[in-house]
Amino acid sequence: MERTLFLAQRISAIILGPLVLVHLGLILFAVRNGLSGAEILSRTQGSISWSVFYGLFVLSVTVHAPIGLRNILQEWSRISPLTINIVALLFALIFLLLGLRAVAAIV
Amino acid sequence: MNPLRNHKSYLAAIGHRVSGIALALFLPFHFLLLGSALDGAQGLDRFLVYTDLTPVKVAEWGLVMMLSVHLFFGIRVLFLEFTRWPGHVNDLAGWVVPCCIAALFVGTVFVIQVL
Amino acid sequence: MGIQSIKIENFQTDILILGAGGAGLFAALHAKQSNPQLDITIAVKGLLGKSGCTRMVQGGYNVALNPGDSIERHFMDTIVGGKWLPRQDLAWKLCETAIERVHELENELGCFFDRNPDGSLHQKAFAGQSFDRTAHKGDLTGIEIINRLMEKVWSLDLKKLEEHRAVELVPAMDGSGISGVLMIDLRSGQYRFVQARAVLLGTGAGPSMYRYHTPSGDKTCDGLAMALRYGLSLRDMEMVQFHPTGILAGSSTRMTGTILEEGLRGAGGYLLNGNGERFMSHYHAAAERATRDIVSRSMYNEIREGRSTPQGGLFIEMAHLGVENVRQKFPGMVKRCEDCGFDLAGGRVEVVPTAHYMMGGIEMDIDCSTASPGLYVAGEDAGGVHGANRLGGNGVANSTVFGGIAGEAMAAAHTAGAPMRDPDKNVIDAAITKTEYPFKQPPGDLMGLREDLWSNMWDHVGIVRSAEILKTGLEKIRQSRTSLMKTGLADGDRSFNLTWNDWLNIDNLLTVSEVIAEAALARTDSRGAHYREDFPDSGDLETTSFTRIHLDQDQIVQTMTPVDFTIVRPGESLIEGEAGAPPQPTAKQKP
Amino acid sequence: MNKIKRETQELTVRVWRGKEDGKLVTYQVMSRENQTILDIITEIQRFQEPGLAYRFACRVGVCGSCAMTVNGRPRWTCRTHVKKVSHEGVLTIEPLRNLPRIKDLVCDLAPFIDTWQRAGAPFSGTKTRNDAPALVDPESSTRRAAEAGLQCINCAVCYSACDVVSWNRNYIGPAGLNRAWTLINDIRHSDRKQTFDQAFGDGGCGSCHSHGNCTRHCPIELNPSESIAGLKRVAFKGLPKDV
Ligand SMILES: Cc1cc2nc3c(=O)[nH]c(=O)nc-3n(C[C@H](O)[C@H](O)[C@H](O)COP(=O)(O)OP(=O)(O)OC[C@H]3O[C@@H](n4cnc5c(N)ncnc54)[C@H](O)[C@@H]3O)c2cc1C
Ligand code: HEM
Ligand code: SF4
Ligand code: F3S
Ligand code: FES
Repeated sequence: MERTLFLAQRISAIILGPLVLVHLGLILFAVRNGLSGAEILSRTQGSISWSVFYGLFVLSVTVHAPIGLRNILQEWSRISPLTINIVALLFALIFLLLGLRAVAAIV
Repeated sequence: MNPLRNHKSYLAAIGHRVSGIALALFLPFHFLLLGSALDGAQGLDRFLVYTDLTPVKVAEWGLVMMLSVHLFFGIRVLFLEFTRWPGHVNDLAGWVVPCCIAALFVGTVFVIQVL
Repeated sequence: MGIQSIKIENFQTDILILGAGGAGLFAALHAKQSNPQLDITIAVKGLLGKSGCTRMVQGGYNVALNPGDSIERHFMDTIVGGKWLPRQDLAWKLCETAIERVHELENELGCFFDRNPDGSLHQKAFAGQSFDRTAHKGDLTGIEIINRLMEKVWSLDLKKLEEHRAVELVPAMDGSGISGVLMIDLRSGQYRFVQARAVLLGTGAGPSMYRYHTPSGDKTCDGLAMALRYGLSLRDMEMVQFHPTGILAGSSTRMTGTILEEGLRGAGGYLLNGNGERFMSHYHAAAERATRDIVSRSMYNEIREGRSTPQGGLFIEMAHLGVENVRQKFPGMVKRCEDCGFDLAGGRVEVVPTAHYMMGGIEMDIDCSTASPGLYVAGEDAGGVHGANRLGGNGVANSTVFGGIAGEAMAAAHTAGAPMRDPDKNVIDAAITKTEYPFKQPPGDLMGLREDLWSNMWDHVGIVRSAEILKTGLEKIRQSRTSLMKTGLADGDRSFNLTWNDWLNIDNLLTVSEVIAEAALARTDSRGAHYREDFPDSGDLETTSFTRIHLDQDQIVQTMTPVDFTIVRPGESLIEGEAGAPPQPTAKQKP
Repeated sequence: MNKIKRETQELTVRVWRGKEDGKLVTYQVMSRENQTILDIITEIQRFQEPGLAYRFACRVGVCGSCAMTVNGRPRWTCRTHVKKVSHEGVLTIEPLRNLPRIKDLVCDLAPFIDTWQRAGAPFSGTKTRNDAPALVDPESSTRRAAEAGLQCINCAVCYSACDVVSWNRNYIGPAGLNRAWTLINDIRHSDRKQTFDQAFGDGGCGSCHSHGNCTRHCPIELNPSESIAGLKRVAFKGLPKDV
């Protein structure tokens, strides 16, 4: 179990690496003239590549971040292991649902 | 400062962790905001107007910094764990400052772009 | 506190093992392997596996593994090195079982001994041996052996009494054997009596009564002193081995006395006197590479004749071998010296001979049993294996070989119905009265007392002896005893009370010091580690006798007992064509 | 000038006295040539505080009994020269972190020694005492990897230095995991898979965040941090092969 979680977190990190790099580049490029909804949407709407891109991002974060939070809670809080697992799962759910909703919204 | 904590590898781990927490807490809101585009660009713009406010700009900058810090430190961790060359642990302690510089660079570009 | 009001916790166990060095841990392991149902308790003054000297072993483990070597050869080296004093069946058992034990360490416990390029065990040369037979792990072999042993023993289901000091062996009420051991739980100060069907003494002796000594701080001859009080006899007690190169870093540091490895001299290091001159060649053709006893004696003489450093030692110098080379070849030793302010690679380090090992000890039989039913002994506590000299590499072999044998013997005794004996309560009461005694005396400087003993033993019962100085030594030991009886402790918190522990240490050290001096007085010849200026010859080998000492009504009784040459007689050898042995040294050992 | 004089003549030593709820007590100690921290403690016990509890055995850095916290860092005190650590003649000496305290400077090391078992020790071989030892190429990659992690003196310095140990009482910690790494590289060990599963189980190597304090403080210069990274690589690549 621990080993699976570890691997899942590292593999998702490896996937997130390039995604975040591109995303950062995009941010730096996009903020040049201030952000506008139209501009963002014009880029993403209808684009399969961007939907795959952000879809993958959401899925990876769903795996990656809750495992990390679980570690942190185990080390930095006195919450019981069971509660920690529930909290982590809740986070995963939030990332997944809100994330997929966001992807759906912008493509 | 506690001598056990006053060195690069340790500070990098803490930096990586704090940025990770910040990102994880911010991301749901980010997704919420983007989700508002379900009603089209106007939905998004309702929120995006705030990005002109200076405090919001500073916060945005903070997030970009967090993201790049976490990214670069994360890459370092992956190298630390999954690669190997003679003396690599020492070398990777040497990466900490370059990682910070890279993150600062991203932050600076962001500032320049926004201004 | 009256002794009536002192609470003792009692408990029972099948097998009680005292000490957790090579002997104690192997005994526990083998007893458990012989019979997993056994209830085994291991009680140790320090921490399990972290106390004692087995962990400190540097050079390695003698074992005849090479096809060119043989048990006979190892045996002959042991007998000749021991100047015909060893009990031959024990020495044979040592050489024979060492092979099985090293295989066990490698194959079953997972020790990593160094390898040759072809994958077989690397064996190095050690002084006084006719073959390169010392298996090792770098120059800190003991750490590897003990780490693997302790991790194995830790995984077994047995009771561990760490930081429990055995204070007295308690005989059965009816005198039929041993009933158990009284101890102090050092962490709480609580007395504990552990009743057992079989007890092993594996407390590792340790000549820590000399000003300069190598053994770990927890070793203070407790086992030997307890055995004496219990009525057993000790043999060969005059045989105290000195290692030539102990670090001399002043009296204010515990690092003083700890050793710099033999390999430094082997590699060509120079010993210099206080005037900076080499001197070993005046004493022996092999100069610095002569055996431990010869080098120690020569160094002692140099010091005695006033050619010492201001601190009273000599120098070792390595720089002529190349500073970088030395750094590379002896990194551990360079660092060790650096930690006490010396530059080994480029400068000079002050050294002095240091008391290292006690060849003598409790008389045992080939299955480690003693004269008292139920009581066993193994390791440095036991006597008879090494005679007048212990070969480097035979010490850890001795403790691991006989520890294992003792474990098996105790398990077998249990199977054969060894009884749980009722303790002699008087002995327990007397022991408690004695351990309580210091609390009733005014506090004083115990460490000062210990330092007096150190100096006395070094000056009078040390490397070079004579009837006259031995008598002075004995006199002073008795004076120290009188002073000890007037020196007490403040009765405060008994938990982890090191000062109390030390009082008991000094008590035992005094007892055994007296025995060493008496034995040295009795041996009117010079052999191996024992050198009498007034009797410099080795005497007739055919009529070799060993010293045997026991207590009768608190009085030391000494007898000389002839050695029974059961396997080989002086002048003979088991190795064809090499009558008398030792066979020729191998090329590597020649200077 | 004045300061140097003070440094060579007298040290102010603050020592932890008591159990969990103790306090620092200050002693003035004459400073001498060639003194280690252990010698300072001995001096205090001898002349000022006969009841002071501390632990040592070998006094030369092989038994790992004498570790304490000195000016905030865990160290082997028998080999730590005073000059190396005293700042302006002041020393603060406390018991190790992350372990139950017994009295004054003494901790119970049992929970630490237990971590070896939790990390998948002891060794189990297929050969017995009746067989010749296995032929092992000293230059093979596995042998060298294992070799690099041996000779640990189980001093608990790394265990005490690691923040993750103090945050997560379940964490096996650097020394135990370092042992697991040597076992996994030991081709004679028949349970390599089992050892690995344990080393990667609950509180296993996945919990290490590469703080590196273990490696920075290990007195004999082992590199547990690197060993743990090795274990993590195994999670990806499988058990190391012999090359
Ligand atoms: C620095 C050094 C280097 C050495 N190098 C070598 C070498 O290279 N080769 C070699 O063959 N030999 C060497 N020796 C000798 C060898 O270490 C010993 O002969 C051997 O290890 C003794 O083993 P043991 O089990 O009898 O005792 P030890 O390993 O000394 O163990 C004694 C145990 O008894 C415990 N104990 C003591 N008193 C009591 C008590 N009252 N109650 C309960 N427990 C007690 C101690 O705490 C300890 O656990 C060396 C010795 C030293 C000091
Ligand atoms: C934006 C999305 C991301 C979020 C929300 C996120 C969040 C987190 C969190 C909360 C942790 C736990 C930190 C800790 O245990 O100290 C973590 C750990 C980690 N992250 Fe991220 N992360 C993201 C992106 C990335 C990226 C892009 C990488 C690298 C390429 C990365 C690499 C890592 C690694 C390697 C760890 C493990 C650290 C450790 O256990 O020492 N992460 N992440
Ligand atoms: S790895 Fe180093 S610091 Fe940790 S216990 Fe072993 S020797 Fe001590
Ligand atoms: S200090 Fe601790 S976090 Fe890992 S690298 Fe060492 S075990
Ligand atoms: S006393 Fe043994 S390591 Fe310090």
